[in-house]
Amino acid sequence: MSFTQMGLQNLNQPGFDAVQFSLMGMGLVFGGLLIIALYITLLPKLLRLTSPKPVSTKAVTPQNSDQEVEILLAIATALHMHNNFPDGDERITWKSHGDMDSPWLVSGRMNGLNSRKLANSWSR
Amino acid sequence: MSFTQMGLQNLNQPGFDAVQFSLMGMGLVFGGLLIIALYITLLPKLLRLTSPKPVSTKAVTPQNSDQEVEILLAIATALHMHNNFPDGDERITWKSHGDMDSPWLVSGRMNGLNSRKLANSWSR
Amino acid sequence: MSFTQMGLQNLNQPGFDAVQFSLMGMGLVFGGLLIIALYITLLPKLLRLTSPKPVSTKAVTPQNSDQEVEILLAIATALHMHNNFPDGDERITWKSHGDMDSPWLVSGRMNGLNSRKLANSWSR
Amino acid sequence: MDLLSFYNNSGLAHLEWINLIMIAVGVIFIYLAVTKDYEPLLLVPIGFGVIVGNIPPIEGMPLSVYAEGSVFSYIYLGVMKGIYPPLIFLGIGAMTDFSTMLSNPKLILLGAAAQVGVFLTFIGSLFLGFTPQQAGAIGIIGGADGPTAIFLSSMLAPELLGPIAIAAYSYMALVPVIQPPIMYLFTTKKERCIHMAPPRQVSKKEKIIFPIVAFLICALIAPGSMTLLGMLFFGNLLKESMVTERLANTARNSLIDIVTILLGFSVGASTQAQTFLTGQSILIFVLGAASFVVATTGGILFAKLMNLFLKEKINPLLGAAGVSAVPDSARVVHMIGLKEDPSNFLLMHAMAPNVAGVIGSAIAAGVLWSALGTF
Amino acid sequence: MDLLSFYNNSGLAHLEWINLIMIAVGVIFIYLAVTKDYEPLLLVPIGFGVIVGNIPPIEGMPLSVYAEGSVFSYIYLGVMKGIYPPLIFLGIGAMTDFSTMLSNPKLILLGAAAQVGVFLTFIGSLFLGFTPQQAGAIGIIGGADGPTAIFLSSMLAPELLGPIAIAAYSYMALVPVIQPPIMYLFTTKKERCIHMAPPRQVSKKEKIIFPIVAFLICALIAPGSMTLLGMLFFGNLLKESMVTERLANTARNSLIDIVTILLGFSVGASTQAQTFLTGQSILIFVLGAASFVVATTGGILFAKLMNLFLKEKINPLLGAAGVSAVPDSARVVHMIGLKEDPSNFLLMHAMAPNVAGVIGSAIAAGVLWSALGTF
Amino acid sequence: MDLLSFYNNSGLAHLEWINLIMIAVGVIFIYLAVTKDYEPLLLVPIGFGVIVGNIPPIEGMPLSVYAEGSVFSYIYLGVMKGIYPPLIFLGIGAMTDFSTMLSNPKLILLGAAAQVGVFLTFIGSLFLGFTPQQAGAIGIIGGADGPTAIFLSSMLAPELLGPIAIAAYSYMALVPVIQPPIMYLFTTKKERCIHMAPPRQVSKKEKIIFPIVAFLICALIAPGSMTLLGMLFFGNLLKESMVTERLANTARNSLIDIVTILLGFSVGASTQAQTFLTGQSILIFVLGAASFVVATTGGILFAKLMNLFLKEKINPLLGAAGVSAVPDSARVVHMIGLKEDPSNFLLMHAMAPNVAGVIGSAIAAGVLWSALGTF
Ligand code: NA
Ligand code: NA
Ligand code: NA
Repeated sequence: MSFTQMGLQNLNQPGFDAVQFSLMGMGLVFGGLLIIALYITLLPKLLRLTSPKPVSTKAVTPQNSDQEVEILLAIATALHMHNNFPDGDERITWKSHGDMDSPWLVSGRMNGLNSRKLANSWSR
Repeated sequence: MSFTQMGLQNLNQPGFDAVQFSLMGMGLVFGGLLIIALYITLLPKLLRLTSPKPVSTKAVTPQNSDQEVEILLAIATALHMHNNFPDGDERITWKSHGDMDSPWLVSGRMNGLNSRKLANSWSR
Repeated sequence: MSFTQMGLQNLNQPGFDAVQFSLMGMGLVFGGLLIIALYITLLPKLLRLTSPKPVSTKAVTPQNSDQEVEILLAIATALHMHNNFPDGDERITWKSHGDMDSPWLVSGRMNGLNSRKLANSWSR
Repeated sequence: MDLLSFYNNSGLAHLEWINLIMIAVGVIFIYLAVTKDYEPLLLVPIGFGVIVGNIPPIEGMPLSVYAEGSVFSYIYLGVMKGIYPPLIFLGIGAMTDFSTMLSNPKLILLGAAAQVGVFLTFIGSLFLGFTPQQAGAIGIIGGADGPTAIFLSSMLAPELLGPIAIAAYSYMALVPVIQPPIMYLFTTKKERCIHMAPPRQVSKKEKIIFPIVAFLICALIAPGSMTLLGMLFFGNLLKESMVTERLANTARNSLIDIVTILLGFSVGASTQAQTFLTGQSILIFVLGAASFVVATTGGILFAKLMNLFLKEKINPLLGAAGVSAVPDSARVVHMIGLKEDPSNFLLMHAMAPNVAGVIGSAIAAGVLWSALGTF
Repeated sequence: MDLLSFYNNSGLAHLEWINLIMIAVGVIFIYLAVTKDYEPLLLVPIGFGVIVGNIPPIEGMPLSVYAEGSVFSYIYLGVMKGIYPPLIFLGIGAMTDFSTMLSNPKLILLGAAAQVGVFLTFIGSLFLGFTPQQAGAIGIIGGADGPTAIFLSSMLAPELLGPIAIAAYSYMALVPVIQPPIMYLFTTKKERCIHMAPPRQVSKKEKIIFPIVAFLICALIAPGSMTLLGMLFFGNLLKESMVTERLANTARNSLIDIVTILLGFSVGASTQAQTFLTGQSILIFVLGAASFVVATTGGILFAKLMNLFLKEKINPLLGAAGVSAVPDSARVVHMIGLKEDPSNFLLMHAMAPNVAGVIGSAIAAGVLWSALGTF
Repeated sequence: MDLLSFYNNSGLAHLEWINLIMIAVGVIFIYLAVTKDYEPLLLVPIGFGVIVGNIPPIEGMPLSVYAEGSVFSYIYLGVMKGIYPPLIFLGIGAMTDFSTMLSNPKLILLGAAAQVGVFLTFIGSLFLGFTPQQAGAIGIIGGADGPTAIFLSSMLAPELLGPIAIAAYSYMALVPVIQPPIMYLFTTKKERCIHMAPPRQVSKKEKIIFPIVAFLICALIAPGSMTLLGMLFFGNLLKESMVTERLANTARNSLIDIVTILLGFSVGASTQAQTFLTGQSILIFVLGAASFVVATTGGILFAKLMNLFLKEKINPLLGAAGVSAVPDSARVVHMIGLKEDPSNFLLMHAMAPNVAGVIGSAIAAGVLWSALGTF
């Protein structure tokens, strides 16, 4: 770069029109963000279409009772461990951050485990 | 290295006098730490010179009242957010370590923000 | 790889009998884990042999009184620091995770330090 | 520099339908992770990586993991050079508690038995015409251990690394789907109800000595397992020595997290449809599935075999946990046991064959590597 | 090996007054960070780096970032190869909450409008005689995004990386000084008092789907933005998926901190006065300042333009937040609003154009890179 | 591919008794760390590394730190290129509080005096026939600072890096064994009972300015110390500036932990008996021990010399803390003082010469490097 090269001729080099390019670039930036804005506007409507409301109210009760059973199982597991694994610091997963290991934490995980629904059908 | 080469002649190779070098090296270590020691001794006196005492007592009152206003603004912001952003977990900065996000934390940040004095003069 | 090369002949290439190799590989896996299993079975017995029981009961009392002295020394150090180092945030080690620095933490470390037994004999 | 050249430089112009298929696969991975909680720590990074990897890059620009000098290629180096897997093993070692295994050494053998899947798949792959090196790398999918599979592939058959890694992680995520039917097929209700005695308490000393001795045993038998198991047992020593707690803590948190993010993402991004969607890849997926089935079966049947000789019977469900896939296969065992008898708690017992399976797979990888890598 | 040769090997012997100027600049950076709290996470590392980089190194010894084999040169590699910026974007993604943007998509356009600064500066730089590649790298200073500026410079004009990076970070730190006068100039008191309606609540599902779709849109339009935006949205997915919380946590803490330390320090250390203090650098600083002013103005004026068509008016101050400089420009908007009317809380609303501005700059960088990188 | 070739590929076939000796050394390191708490953060990684490094690798397979392309060789790169030591210094800086030093600058000179060990050992090594470069690297063992020793060896005499690093860390761990007899030998009971006045409080400003000015002084005198001290003082500035707390926190936790793990392990793994157990290594250990003794003596005697001129006497035990070995030698001083007089608390006072010793060693390393590296 040197100032001797300063001038408008720099903006229109062979095969490269800087002004036209800048307009197009600005257009792409606007275009991209505009499409995102449109998508964001439409998404909630789309989501409302795909998930009919009544389902959610219907699902509450069975899931709750399901959850209750699982919580009971989890508590049972936790107590069992507390009684039979006096060490108490077995790690069975690496999902938690930090280093707390109590039977209750294990219980929480058990609960999470159950909610995986365990492969759909054999377990009935 | 081999033991056949052992001997005092190693200490005075052409262009390299090991003893003289060691003395100078030791001198540099002493010199460096000595200058640091001197600097440390002088600094508090220098700092006392540059910051005249009366200023600090004078500054207390206005700053306090300033601070009060800012704390009030910060609390107002916090309450506003608590009421209007039920999600409550917007992150507006990445300065804090850990992952606590309460309106009160935001309030703390607001406060810090105000104390930047916001570019000196346009604001009034 | 191409399916034209599919066939049993692949299992017995010159200098490489895949079935024999697999059997040996499986044997090594079993062998390794078997030795580990044997070692685990024998270790507790070995440990019991090397550490005669009476020692442990004998050692309890002196260690305790030792520990008491050390705890007292540690508390003394902690109090001393609390009184004389109002800054309170000198770090004297980098063993702890997290950033808590109270005189009591220092006390804990002092205690740990004493329990090193300080090189066996000069100290008395 | 007109509109056309802009369009030609865009991704839209070069997007093929096979890229769209792969992007859909990436979305499905993320969906499974989010809704089913299948191995989310792996499926989310891999899934997003698959999406990124299937955006058509601009010719001549360093964008993809395969383009020299691109940022993604630098991240992918840790995969290609086999650096990430040992670091993940370091973290796993620092979070694994070997107590149950130490208190019930019999269960270790279940972790050995499940490795039969590795060698049978190796033979199957050879039969189908893969080279011995490729066959070894495919076989290790049956080890059900992602880092081990990636490590061995990078050493023996880097050209298959993508499909092997994806197959290994997919099936690990699908363990709760794949294993239960096999477990029901090969066990009776009575067997599934067998209770295990609570294990004895393990002393601190045993726990500290274990990683050192276990490393020596494995590394002297199969030096090829030195890299993975060296790191695994090193991490475990950091944990058990009690005096290096802060190192163990960093190894099992920041360090393993950082490596997991980079490994998952870049493995995913290496699955460009144009090179990934081949007959070979499909074959690898089929072989991988077979390998998982064989391994699970092997573990269960070996437990039943042991029961012929043992007075105190082993619950054969525990055999299924021998495939590794820590800790998911242990969890599956626990859940099946619990459904059968709500007072039958197998989780801790299943951790023994589970971690033994990790060691077993690493030994198998070492054996395959040393035999085939210097072939 | 006499006193003279010792002196000749010391830094004192080779210290020039231009080094002293740069050391003073480094001290000022640190002073501003400590006393004014201007972007301390960047100014402290850069400031200390500037001091280190201006100690005259010994000839023939690997000390400076430019000396082959020096430790600093290895740290600087992450800057030169463009590796640090995407990793920082990963962390930023893992700490960014896009809710406000999702709840008020109109505000996104303000983040687009502010990018006009990028392209006008590009043209200005060309006019002044910089090569197209250099002009593109200088233009992106107006994106007000340090990592983006470093990334594009390293790809298009590595010879200008130092001044461009320092200019970008300096102006980002000075946002509370630069923006307010412009904001007062182009808005009326009535406009500054416009209140924004509280945004609607955004569902979990929308938040999870957003990073995936937004990435696809941006990357297909401008594949050159794939590296930065891939990482940004990957980090955000780790955060929003809820099942990879530990990975998101590491990405936005240890990982981004480590990279910030190394990037800031080595960028600072690359500013040896002998190569840094040139007419070119001064020109770049002037262009950068102009770029910030144009970008701020562009955002504000576009907001006023939108108000001509909207029933529910936008507070045009929000336009100033479109330049990025997250989160400082949003804070400035909030404070100006608050001073005008103590019940006018703009912070959360300003976050929408603020993060949109980050995406906009990355798209602009992608466009510039793909057009000029293959020129 | 028969049993014999399996055996030949195993580690057992190639294990020599010298490997067993080294494995025993590794076990002893771990034993000392666990039972005596001697520098466990270093001895555990090094010890396990020594064990791993002495498993005979398979010929032609990339396993050991010296094998091109092996994972361990990539980890070892950070040692060979001198990258790890400065990063460790960054973390140490971020955890070091220089207040006591700032409040009692006289004690700094004790940290200088102890460096006499460095230069006497340098002369001794030259006398024994080592090259000047090797002698310099051996001398720095007397600096009692592991990272400094590794850094200088990697620059001056990479062929001796293993023994020098092991010697430095061993003696640092053995400080509670080596120093007390010397301390009793050269001090009277009355001297050991001297109480130190509580130090004055140091202002925030002093603490922030200190790292900048101290860096400038050291780097201008000995630019060769720029790399280590630049990072040390940079870390300290991150800590003291108060506005970059999260960076300081990461530097002194995750970052230093990760580097410590990788450095310790790979330094340990570089000690293959076949190349490590030589007469040279034994000589280095002897010289290292002498170096520690001389350094301790130097510090103590210099304190006594200063007492001839000072009104307020210094407890000469503090001189022993001048050797560095932070914070162990300060602890030893504290304990000896406490045993002599249960109301004599020297710990905080000992930290002043202790950290000054770190700076002194780094300056000495810089001087040696610049003189011998360009020889
Ligand atoms: Na396995
Ligand atoms: Na921007
Ligand atoms: Na020292």
